Amino acid sequence: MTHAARFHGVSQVFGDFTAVDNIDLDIPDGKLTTLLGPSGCGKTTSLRMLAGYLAPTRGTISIAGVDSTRTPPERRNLGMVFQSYALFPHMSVADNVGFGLKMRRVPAADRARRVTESLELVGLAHLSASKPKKLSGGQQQRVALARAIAIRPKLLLLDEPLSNLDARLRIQMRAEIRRIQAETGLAVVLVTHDQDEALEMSDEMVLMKDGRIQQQGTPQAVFPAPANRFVAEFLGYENFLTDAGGATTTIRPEHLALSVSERTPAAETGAVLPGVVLDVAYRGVDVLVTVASADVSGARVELLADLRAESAPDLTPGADVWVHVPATHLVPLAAD
Amino acid sequence: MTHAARFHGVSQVFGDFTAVDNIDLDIPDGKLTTLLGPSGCGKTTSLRMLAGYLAPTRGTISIAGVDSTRTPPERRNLGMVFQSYALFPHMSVADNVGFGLKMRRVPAADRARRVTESLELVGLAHLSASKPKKLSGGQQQRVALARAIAIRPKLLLLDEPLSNLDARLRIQMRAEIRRIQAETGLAVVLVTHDQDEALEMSDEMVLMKDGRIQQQGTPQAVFPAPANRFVAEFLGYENFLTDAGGATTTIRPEHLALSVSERTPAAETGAVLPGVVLDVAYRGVDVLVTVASADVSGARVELLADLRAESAPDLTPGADVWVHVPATHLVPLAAD
Amino acid sequence: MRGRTALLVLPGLAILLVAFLIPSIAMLFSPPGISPGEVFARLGRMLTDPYDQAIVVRTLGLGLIVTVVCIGLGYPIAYLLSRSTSRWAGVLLALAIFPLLLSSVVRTFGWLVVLGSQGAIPQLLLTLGLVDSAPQLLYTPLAIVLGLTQIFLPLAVVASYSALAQVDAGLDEAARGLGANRTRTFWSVVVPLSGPGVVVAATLVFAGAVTAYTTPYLLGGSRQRMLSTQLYTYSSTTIDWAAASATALIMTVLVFAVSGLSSLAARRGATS
Amino acid sequence: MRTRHPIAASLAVGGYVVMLVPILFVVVTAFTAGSTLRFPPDGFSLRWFEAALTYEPFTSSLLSSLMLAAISAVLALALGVPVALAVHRGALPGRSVVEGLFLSPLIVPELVVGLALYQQLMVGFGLDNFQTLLLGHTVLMFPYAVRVTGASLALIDPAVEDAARGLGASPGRTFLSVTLPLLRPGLFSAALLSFITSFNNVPLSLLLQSRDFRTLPVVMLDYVQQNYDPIVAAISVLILAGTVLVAVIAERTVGFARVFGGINR
Amino acid sequence: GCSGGSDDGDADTIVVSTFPFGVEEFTEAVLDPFTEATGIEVEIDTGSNADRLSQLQLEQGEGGVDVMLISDTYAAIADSEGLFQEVDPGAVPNLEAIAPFAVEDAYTGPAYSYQLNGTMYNTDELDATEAADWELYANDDYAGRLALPDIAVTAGQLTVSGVASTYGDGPFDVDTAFATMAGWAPNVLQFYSSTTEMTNLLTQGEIVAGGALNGFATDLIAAGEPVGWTPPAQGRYMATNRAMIPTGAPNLDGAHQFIDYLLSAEAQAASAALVGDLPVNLSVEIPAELTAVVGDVALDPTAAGYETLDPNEIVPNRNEWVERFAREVVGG
Ligand SMILES: Nc1ncnc2c1ncn2[C@@H]1O[C@H](COP(=O)(O)OP(=O)(O)OP(=O)(O)O)[C@@H](O)[C@H]1O
Ligand SMILES: Nc1ncnc2c1ncn2[C@@H]1O[C@H](COP(=O)(O)OP(=O)(O)OP(=O)(O)O)[C@@H](O)[C@H]1O
Ligand SMILES: [Mg+2]
Ligand SMILES: [Mg+2]
Repeated sequence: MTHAARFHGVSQVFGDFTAVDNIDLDIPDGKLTTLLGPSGCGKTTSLRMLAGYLAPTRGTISIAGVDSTRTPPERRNLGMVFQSYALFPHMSVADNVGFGLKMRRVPAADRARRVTESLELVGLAHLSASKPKKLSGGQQQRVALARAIAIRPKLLLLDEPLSNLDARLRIQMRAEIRRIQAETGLAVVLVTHDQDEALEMSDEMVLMKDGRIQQQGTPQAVFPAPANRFVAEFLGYENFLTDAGGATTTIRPEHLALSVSERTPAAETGAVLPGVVLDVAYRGVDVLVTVASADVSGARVELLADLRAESAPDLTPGADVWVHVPATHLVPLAAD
Repeated sequence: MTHAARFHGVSQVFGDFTAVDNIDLDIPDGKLTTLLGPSGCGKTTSLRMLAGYLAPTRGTISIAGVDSTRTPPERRNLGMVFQSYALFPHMSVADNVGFGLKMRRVPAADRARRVTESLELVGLAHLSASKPKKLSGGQQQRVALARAIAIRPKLLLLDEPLSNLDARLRIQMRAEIRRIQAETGLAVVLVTHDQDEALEMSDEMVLMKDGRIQQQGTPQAVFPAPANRFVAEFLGYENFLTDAGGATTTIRPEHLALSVSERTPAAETGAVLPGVVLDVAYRGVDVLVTVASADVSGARVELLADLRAESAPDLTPGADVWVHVPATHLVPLAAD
Repeated sequence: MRGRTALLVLPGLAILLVAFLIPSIAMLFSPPGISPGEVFARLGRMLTDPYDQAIVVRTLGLGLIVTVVCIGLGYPIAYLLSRSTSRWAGVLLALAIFPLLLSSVVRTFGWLVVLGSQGAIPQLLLTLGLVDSAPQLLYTPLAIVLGLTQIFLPLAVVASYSALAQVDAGLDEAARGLGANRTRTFWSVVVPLSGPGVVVAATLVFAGAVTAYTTPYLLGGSRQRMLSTQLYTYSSTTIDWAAASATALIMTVLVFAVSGLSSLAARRGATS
Repeated sequence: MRTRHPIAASLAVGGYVVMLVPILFVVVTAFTAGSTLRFPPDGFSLRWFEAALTYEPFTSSLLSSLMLAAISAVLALALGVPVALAVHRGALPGRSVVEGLFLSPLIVPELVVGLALYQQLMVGFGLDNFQTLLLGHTVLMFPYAVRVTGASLALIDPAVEDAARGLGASPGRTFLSVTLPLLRPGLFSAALLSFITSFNNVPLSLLLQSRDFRTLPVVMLDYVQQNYDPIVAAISVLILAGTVLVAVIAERTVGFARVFGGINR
Repeated sequence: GCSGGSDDGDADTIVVSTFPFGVEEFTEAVLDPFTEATGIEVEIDTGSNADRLSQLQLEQGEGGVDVMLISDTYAAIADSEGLFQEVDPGAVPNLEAIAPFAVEDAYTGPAYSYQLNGTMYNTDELDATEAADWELYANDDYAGRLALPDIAVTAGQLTVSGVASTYGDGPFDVDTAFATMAGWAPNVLQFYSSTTEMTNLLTQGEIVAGGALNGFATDLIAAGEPVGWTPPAQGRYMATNRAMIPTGAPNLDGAHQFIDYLLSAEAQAASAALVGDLPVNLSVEIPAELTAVVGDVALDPTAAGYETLDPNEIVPNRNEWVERFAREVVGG
């Protein structure tokens, strides 16, 4: 596997605070890698080092196999969408998008065509003459995306590029990013806080916490098998149970089933735990039910079940229920 | 029902562009109202008029029953989280959060306590001495939230306040906002692009498009009965079918079922349409299947089914399937 | 990259050294035919002479007053202009710049017509019955303050404006939304953010006011001596280079001290 | 202009009164038919304007002054803005010392500087008057070029510069295409202040005149030493009128406030 | 004092350094006819007395100037520093033709013109007799409506000496002069250091009278302003403008030729007519515009009681007197 970029033992220390702590990270070529992690875990800092805005305190970064730790940003041929957009306030939308092309001395006619293309892609061709100040938040974000995409970089760094877009537009933009990536074979690093986005788009996921990498792999590998409790929690595993051997296992809310009698639905291999309903939250097509229960070790646990609305039993807080925990979906966890 | 705020025939025209077009809107007191709509539909503009930053081109805005169209922002006692945060770069995080309290002449000791409380609420008490420039995107957003909450306003305006937070933190913050609201009985207007957020948090939802209100009501009322195709699409109704009478109906992807033979699963009242699988997308616990089919009027349609991964039939693109469309979940739509 | 940014200073620094610093320092400490010792001896005498001390105090006092007045009037002008969306803003800005173009000698005549005992203000006061006889305004400290204000106010406006224009109006809004009225927003957000620009403006005005010669002389008259008028006497009348250098040294130290203190205060204010 | 800042507005009005009222009197006196500068003027005539325009020392020195001011303003900015950049963007050691040094031309009395430059550059290095004047004026403008632009630069979000670099712009291109346009208010102010400082300068220029190259303010000063007649008011009014004309053209073509305006416009 | 472009040592060119005003008239009256008469081109260099003296000091008498026309005080200061050379009487025959006061030994170069100290006054408010009396300045009726020259300007020293000789023992009894003038100071609106400032105060009606040299009254009186000029009743002193040759003058011969021409009846008459300079060549006819101001005095100023001041008394004491004047007369 070739690598679009590689971090070797990279750290970033601000004063006495270590924002990125000795990470080794491979960004595969021609793939989309997502960087996930809680707020402040060092995602943006990592991207900024990769883009060359921040020199690593320690370690080296190579791009396309060449040590680029000291290469200035403009010679890295990267596209970047900043979390804060960083649009040029004095230029029109079109000029913002065309800027990178101009720097690459793309002839004016070509440039105009590619600017229009990029703006059409984000649905903003009609605003090409506006100044960024006059755009809505989501429009600005899309201009930032168009600007990064327009230059067709070898490596595209996207720092929460869709956070201010509504669901439909997000889905559309994701598809566009995927399409561009597939067509041009570039590598993309995407920072997102949206699991769905990560699962749907990633070829590779990287989970970070406190400046360290917790787990890396394909969504298909990571999602069903979180490496530790942090990753599990982050990916939406809400339920943590101690098994008979004292090890922690986890299970997603969607995989719990509830029944008012122990028998129904047909018991699968696994535990059936008695509990009391604490809360029922309506969420459109599904229902979230919080149940107070005790796991096989006898410890009190709060379990969250996510049920399809139409098949959920009619529950109210205080009702007694049985929680079905299918063994097939139970994931054993390593200690944190 | 008392109203925290009311728009009467309000428009906002920028040059020759009408960003908000003659809206009448009631913000109920003590409730959480969400404003939803595509990027650029006028959500931020509406909030800015409500907060007093922008005088309506036409119409009046009353707050707590008093015409406040000309009241300056500082006399409206509103808290606002700006989409761009607008943190004061020259003040520490604590001073940012304490600013509104200082303006209200809250004594220093009280102020310090409330600042700490608000920062703890957003999980940033440890950064109280930092300057905003040094914070990550999500941290900045949380400071903006803490700053708006700290003043305990009568009306809290939140413009995408959680867009840069990861799922866990978002859930936590939503709960906090709900808790504060319940405790203090304030009214909240929340702009969000996240349907889950809207459904889970809203007492009242307002859907906007092109500066006009499309539908307003409780999530329980709006979600199952979108008023028109725009609302339906926006709420994730992906499938639109023309019924025998020529009217358009819609159904959510979660409500479609697929089977390889027409019989299974047990046919409900409703249509069963033959189709060909176009795409299968893995999404963790569920699977999205796109099917090319034809509705009862004979028109070609693309249908999207969202199936629980464990109960989904094993499908590959090109396979023939039957799409089950349960009549109970079919929603008739008014013309746009 | 660090090394390279430092290189940017070099061309400017070279010119500064050759065409200003070295010649000026040489001239200050050892003017033609005079040894540094004589300059310092003269400096010592000046600093201990009550007459000269009074001149230093007057210069410092008037300089500070003019600075406060110029910033006090100029900053609001710059603020209003930077926040205005009116088409008139451009015109008003231009109007604030014109006065800079008028030779100070000619301006002084304008003040003579305004402040002289036959002039507009005293006659207006007489007509209104507010005074019994025309008050003496010309050749007073007030005249110097007015004259210097007129000269340096445009500078204060222009220098403040350039900083204010860069302060994001969105932050004003945020402050208003948090309950700060316009005044408090101004003081707690606009002023601190444009602070460095204001310090620059104040420094420029103070330095200008302390070193200005024509206006204090023509409006202040022979009785309101300032360091600059003394310097002029020494360099153009008595050709007394030791005294001229000593006076110039005092002026230089005064301005450096005040500007240094103000930027220190501003930095302290910004970081607290 | 409607305003909601009554205090600021009153102060501003006061400021404009102080700036403009004395000038109005001067302007009026320039139209006198009499032969002394007096208010109220003795009758109305344009004779002093004619006299000003035909008095050769004024016209030739006006051109000299304009040229000197323009060239030295450009030089000062060309040399000073990089310094501001290094001070605010680079990791310059001794930052405040450098800032102080570049402020000093404003602080050392110009009479002394003029004499020093005469001694060192003209007598010492044998430069001619124009070269010495040019260097002297350039140095005199450094405080504006460095400090005024610096105060503006400090408020520009460095993220947009990062963005430009990321899009392939070298530091130089970034500066030209992003920083410089955003710096416009500061540059414009600095250029204006520089130009005017040079254009009005007397003390520094006094000793550096030559028979071939004289600046207008010095010529005017020489003139009024002998003869304080309305001709000096007339030439002042002409200069003002010229400025108004330039301002109107700027307003009509690009918009004065736009050229000068910052991020909020 | 500019060396750039001047053709040092060229026998057909001289550099004349002169006052910055009235240059056109001076060129027409003296320079052009001189060139015509001798074939020597004249380049001129202008500046105030002090500026040109400073330049001369910095250049140590070099700098390419052949003839410097400068006021007597500054000429004397430069003389005291040896920056001028003795004008050769053999090369300037016209020295014989000029008034004795113009060729005093105290200077290395001759006077070519002179200025009379007196009082300029508003003829609507005062008559000549009142204006000529030093007691005018002690008259409280005119409190705040009088001006006197600062000792820094030419008229200032002449006034101090006039007061000194009137109230004390001779022109250099500055103690008496300063004490007397300090008594007048409350009535004095301004001790001016630019005569046009004083004339402005006068025409604007701010003052009724002020001490001034005759030259500044000429244009005002010619223009019909209600302004007069009168010599003081007592203590009449005059200042001279002198033609000096710097030690480093490149074209000594040309310099002498120029000075000789400057003192000729022809040049003296032309500069009286065109520039308004009072001629030291007393045979020259005085134009009406000048006699309108100074009357008969210009026919023979010495006879009218005008004296020059001895530079050897002034130069060593000047700095001290200037300081004392500021402190004792003007006040702080
Ligand atoms: N000052 C302005 N001048 C001109 N047009 C403007 C201005 N401000 C906003 N608009 C336009 O008005 C429309 C509504 O903007 P608004 O910011 O209200 O959108 P929004 O609903 O908040 O969108 P988003 O979800 O992207 O933030 C947009 O099309 C925007 O381009
Ligand atoms: N210039 C700086 N000085 C000091 N600390 C900094 C600086 N920049 C970032 N940090 C800190 O480093 C940590 C990592 O920041 P970073 O911006 O990389 O977070 P992030 O993962 O992008 O978070 P988010 O999802 O909230 O944007 C944060 O705790 C932040 O406060
Ligand atoms: Mg980030
Ligand atoms: Mg918005």
